Amino acid sequence: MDAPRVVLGVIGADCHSVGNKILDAFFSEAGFHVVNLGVMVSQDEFLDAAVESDAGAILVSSLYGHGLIDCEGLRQKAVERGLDRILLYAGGNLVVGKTAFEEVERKFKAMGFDRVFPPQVDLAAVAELLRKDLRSRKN
Amino acid sequence: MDAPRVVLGVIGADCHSVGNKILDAFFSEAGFHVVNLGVMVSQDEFLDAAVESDAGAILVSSLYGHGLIDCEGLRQKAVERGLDRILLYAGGNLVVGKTAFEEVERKFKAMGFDRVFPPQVDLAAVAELLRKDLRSRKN
Amino acid sequence: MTSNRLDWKDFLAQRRAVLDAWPTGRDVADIEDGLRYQRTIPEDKNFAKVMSRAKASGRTLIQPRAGVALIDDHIRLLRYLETEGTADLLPTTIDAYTRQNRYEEAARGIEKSMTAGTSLLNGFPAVNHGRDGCRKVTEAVRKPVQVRHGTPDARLLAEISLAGGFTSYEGGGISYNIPYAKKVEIGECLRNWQYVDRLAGYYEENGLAVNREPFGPLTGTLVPPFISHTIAILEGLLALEQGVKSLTLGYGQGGNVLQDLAALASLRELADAYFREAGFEDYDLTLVFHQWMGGFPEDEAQAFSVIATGAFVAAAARVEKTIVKSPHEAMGIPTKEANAAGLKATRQVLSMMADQRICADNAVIEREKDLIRREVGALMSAVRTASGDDLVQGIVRAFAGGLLDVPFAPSVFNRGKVLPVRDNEGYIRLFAKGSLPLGDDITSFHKERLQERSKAEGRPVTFQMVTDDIYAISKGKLIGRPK
Amino acid sequence: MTSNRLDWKDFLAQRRAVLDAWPTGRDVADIEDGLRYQRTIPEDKNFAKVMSRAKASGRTLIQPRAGVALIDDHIRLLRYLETEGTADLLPTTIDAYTRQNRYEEAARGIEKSMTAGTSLLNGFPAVNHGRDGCRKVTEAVRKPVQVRHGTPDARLLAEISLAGGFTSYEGGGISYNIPYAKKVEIGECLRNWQYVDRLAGYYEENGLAVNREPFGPLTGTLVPPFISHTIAILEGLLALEQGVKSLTLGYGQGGNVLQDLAALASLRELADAYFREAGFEDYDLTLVFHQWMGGFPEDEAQAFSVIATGAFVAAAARVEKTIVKSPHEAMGIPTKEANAAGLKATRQVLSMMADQRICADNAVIEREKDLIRREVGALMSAVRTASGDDLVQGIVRAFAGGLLDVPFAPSVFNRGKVLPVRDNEGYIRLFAKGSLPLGDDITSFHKERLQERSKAEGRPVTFQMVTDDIYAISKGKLIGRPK
Ligand code: B12
Ligand code: B12
Repeated sequence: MDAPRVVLGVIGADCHSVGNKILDAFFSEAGFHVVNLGVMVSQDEFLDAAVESDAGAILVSSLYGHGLIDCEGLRQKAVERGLDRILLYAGGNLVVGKTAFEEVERKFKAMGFDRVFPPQVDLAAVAELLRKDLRSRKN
Repeated sequence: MDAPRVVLGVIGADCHSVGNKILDAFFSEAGFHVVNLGVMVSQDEFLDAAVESDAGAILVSSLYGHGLIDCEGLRQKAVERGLDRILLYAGGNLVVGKTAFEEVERKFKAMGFDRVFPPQVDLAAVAELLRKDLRSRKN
Repeated sequence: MTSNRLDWKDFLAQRRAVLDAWPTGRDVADIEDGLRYQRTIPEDKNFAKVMSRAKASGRTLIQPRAGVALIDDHIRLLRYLETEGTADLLPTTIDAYTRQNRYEEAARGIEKSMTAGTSLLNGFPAVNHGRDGCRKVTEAVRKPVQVRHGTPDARLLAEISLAGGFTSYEGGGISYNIPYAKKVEIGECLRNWQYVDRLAGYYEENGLAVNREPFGPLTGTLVPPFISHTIAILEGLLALEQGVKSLTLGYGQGGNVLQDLAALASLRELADAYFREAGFEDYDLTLVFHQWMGGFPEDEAQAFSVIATGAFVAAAARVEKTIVKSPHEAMGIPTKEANAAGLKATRQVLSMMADQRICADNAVIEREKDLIRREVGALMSAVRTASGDDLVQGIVRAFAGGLLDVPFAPSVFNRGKVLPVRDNEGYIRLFAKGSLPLGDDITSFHKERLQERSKAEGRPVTFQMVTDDIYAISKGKLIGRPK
Repeated sequence: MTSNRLDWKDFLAQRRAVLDAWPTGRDVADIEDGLRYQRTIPEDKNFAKVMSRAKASGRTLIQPRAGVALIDDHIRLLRYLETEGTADLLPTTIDAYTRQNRYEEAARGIEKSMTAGTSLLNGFPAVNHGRDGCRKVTEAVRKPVQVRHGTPDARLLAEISLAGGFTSYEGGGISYNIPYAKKVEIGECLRNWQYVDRLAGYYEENGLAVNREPFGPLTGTLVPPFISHTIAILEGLLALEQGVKSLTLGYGQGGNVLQDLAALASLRELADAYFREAGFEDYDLTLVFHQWMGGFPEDEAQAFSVIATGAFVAAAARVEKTIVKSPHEAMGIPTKEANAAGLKATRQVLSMMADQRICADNAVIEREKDLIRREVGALMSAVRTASGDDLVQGIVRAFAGGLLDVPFAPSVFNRGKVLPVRDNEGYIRLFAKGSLPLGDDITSFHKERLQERSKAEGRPVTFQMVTDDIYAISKGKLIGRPK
């Protein structure tokens, strides 16, 4: 069986590259095929890569605070590009300022993200969820 | 003119002696005649000393948290002892736990204290008030 | 040197009167019951064993202060501190009425706390709650629990709490009198503490390790290391005489890092030297470092930094235990959250510094260690001369003559003529030495250092400078400079 | 050595295009207007002067990071930080769109922030607010204000903010590219920064002191001192070439106290040596120490302790300035209260340590200083060889060849082959040296130290160990040990 394919990147004008390198190493190690776009990735670049690689999920990072502005409309664009069933995950310091995570989660789910994660998330648990979500999308 | 007389002490089973020594030195320096009873002073000892020395004010310290229990009834007892016009000041860490000072003040004023002070009070300002209060009591 | 061990028959005779002082004393009448109960306590809940292990592994354990009026609340508090706060060792801080053996007032405090729905006592009234109340507490938690108090006559509290499953008992006949009481006669107090130590020694004789910890910081306010060291060593000797084996000596942060490091290193060395000289060999010595015991800044961010500097010294000195303050210190007894915050802040520094070796081979530390050694030597030999063959009498005479003198203490049996002040680098020195039997070499060193500061500040050394230093840390400085 | 100074005519020609990039550029078209305005700024609001005074008096100044979308909110924030937070120096942190010259997006951010009633930008969009917006800010406060950003092409921002009354400007052609950008060509970026430095130099020529501060910490993540030092010195040389006089070089806390102290001492010594060797004499060098720039613990009590350890090093090293983190660091841009808390915590440690001399004459510090000196020497001479007589070209070639390489950086022009990891005492060492031109003596020292850790932990040095170290401080440790 092929390794499940995911696209990874840090959205917008965000340069935080450390977490991105760790996520790449972690998900690769965990058996995913990771297409890592690095930092400063536009919505279009995410979607292009997802189309090209036939990925099942896009893992969006945003650390620098502009997550709300940068992620707005990504779900709609994905649908327009025919990526109806693609999973959208978001993680990092998604909004400006220390904010209750529930509120952040609500906002990002309202924008069409399937799952939202705080910076301290346990990556093993994420890999678990991702595998599960990918399987159920397949059916 | 004679130096105004005040009784000073730490009430109850309270052993905190450092502030007491400083208060003694400060008010003496500031021109008061201080009758310092030290630590672990009972209500009766305070009143006895006030009667004996014909003091205009009693400065009660409580640091250790039992201030509410220890100070209850002091005003009534003072009245019983004929000290109708004596000033009662309280200062220190008057209750158990970090508490809004307004609340502490309210409680101690309800018990008949004339003025109530937090630990960080500026002593020069207190001396000022004390002098003023003593003068107005005289009339 | 064990000649002064309290005679067992006398102990038992005294015991009857002790247990009669309050109804809960009856529950511990059978002394064997306490032993039987302690035998059921697993090793990793035994304070002495856990301290010993920390020593072997070079770890610094963290312990908060905490105690509230009611049993269930107290258990909730301790559980929170061991889980959320990651405390290695737990306390049970006793309320101030119990410390004065005022059990009726403690009873009233319990009642009032029940109706108020919050603790109106500043600690846990263990005597009133009795043996079974204590067992409920010590059984409810996973970590070893120590009684922390400040009780001049702590015999009944010791009986009840040891039978109640506590495995460590703080205090001593000097350190729980001079800073904590006003009119308690020193000889009487020391004899009451011989009882406590004898009780702990009895547990030891029966194979049950009980940790004993004299209270190092005394008044917590600019106490020069040699004064608290001398008292710690004397209390250590008194405890060893009664059969105590697990001994933790303490020192409170002074604020100058090098002086603190010198103090901790010399405390360990000097205690060992004096104990061995007195013929003791079979004991287990560990150290506790108290984060700054004087007035704290009101601002919580600043308080966190005072806590962190203390943790830093604890880490650098590799003490076995540090007692942790909270960001609420200046304001009142901490909430459980504030208490846990102090623990977590301390843990962070300790962990970050755990593998680092800073300030090793420092010439200034050696200079200060040598000074402390000579200062302690002077006081110890004066006490020895005053003692003849009875250390208790010697201590009584030493206080009466001002050969021992604790700054700012409330006791009328303490001369109170010694005044400390910081020098120009923040070392705690003597401004007034009272009658302390220090040689000229020592006093002139202190004087020189103070002249340096006096010159730098352009003012003479006076009580105002002492006052300024007392306030300094609470106002964000180490040294109380003018302006 | 001033041969590479940007020709003034070329500068002016370039200037027109720079100012055309956004409408607010027009307001600063008259370069003399900026000079006139800066002449009205009093000495104690001039960043360069205040840094210089700190150096003379041995004080460590404190500065936060802060910036929000709207002018009035930003002023309120800065005022709060200088009063409640007692900041000595103020920042204006620029938002991330402006940093990428995306002024339209910044404009949208301003609008959205206005309707949201809260800042949706992560900084102050100074270009959009223009010269007069900047003057409103710098006039509203009592302390000197610096622009802090991370902008590869920072020419327009420099023009507007210097004319707007800012007296210090952070950044450099390497330090604001490699960690902050992905596809910005190094030579182009360096030339744009020559423009910025030339502008600052022009102010200096006209008697107006402008402080310049290359960004020391780079990616803030386990950067070995010699890598950031080499880059700081190169950026210093480039700035001096353009006429900059007031230069503040930076270094980010690594976490091992002795390594950090060695790094700070050697940064000052090495920079001076290289600058003098290059023929510069008339400059004013000061140091800035950044509190831990990597991932912070989420828990605020733990965060306070990370802040305090940083403050401790700043105090011990007697740097002129320390940049302060807040207890919110791990979570998001701090509220003004959290930001002030970080400042107050830092102030407390600095004040308590101000008169203490710890870690003086430490042999380990000397060992590390010597190591850093040799490491920086190796890199500098490789860059020099690559340079011929054009340092810009040398730096471009050095990055292309991996002679310079910043760990974890996002830039595609950075090789990214260097991997740092901590040794068994927490010193940051090299696990993979990539193509860094280090001699065998140096690399074998690194290797030995890592073997020690590998042995202690019973596992090989791998990327997992690096990852563990990246997480370590945020999880309460210095070293990411297994289990
Ligand atoms: C040093 C100290 C001790 C020393 C005292 C030594 C001694 N004999 O003096 C030791 C270690 C022995 C000790 C013991 C205890 N302490 Co204590 N101690 C402190 C500490 C750290 C500093 C006190 C001090 O000396 N400050 C310096 C002096 C100059 O300031 P001050 O005492 O506040 O006095 C000034 C002001 O309050 C004001 N003031 C005081 N009275 C008055 C009156 C008037 C009229 C006016 C105008 C002003 C005024 O002016 C004074 C001079 O500036 C404080 C916390 C803190 N402040 O940081 C806790 C603190 C007071 N202690 C506390 C407690 C609970 C205890 C204990 C019960 C033990 C325990 N559970 O931890 C025992 C008390 C036993 C007993 N019987 O009293 C609590 C009180 C809690 C509360 N109120 O909620 C505090 C606040 C610590 C805490 N946060 O838990 N303590
Ligand atoms: C190091 C750092 C920098 C370095 C980055 C170097 C580099 N190129 O990587 C430098 C100094 C250059 C920098 C710059 C800036 N930074 Co910065 N930075 C940090 C810091 C301290 C650590 C980040 C880090 O590397 N952490 C370690 C890695 C391993 O963790 P991580 O990045 O969080 O990633 C993990 C998780 O978030 C999660 N995750 C991330 N994405 C995703 C996605 C999915 C799907 C999942 C499941 C999980 C997941 O898994 C990752 C791996 O464990 C953080 C604060 C902190 N965390 O303590 C601030 C922080 C992220 N930075 C911040 C800001 C604002 C900036 C700046 C705008 C400058 C400023 N105003 O201060 C600029 C950004 C410019 C730009 N164009 O982006 C803010 C963001 C604020 C907010 N969201 O409210 C933070 C939170 C600091 C703060 N409290 O103000 N920064």
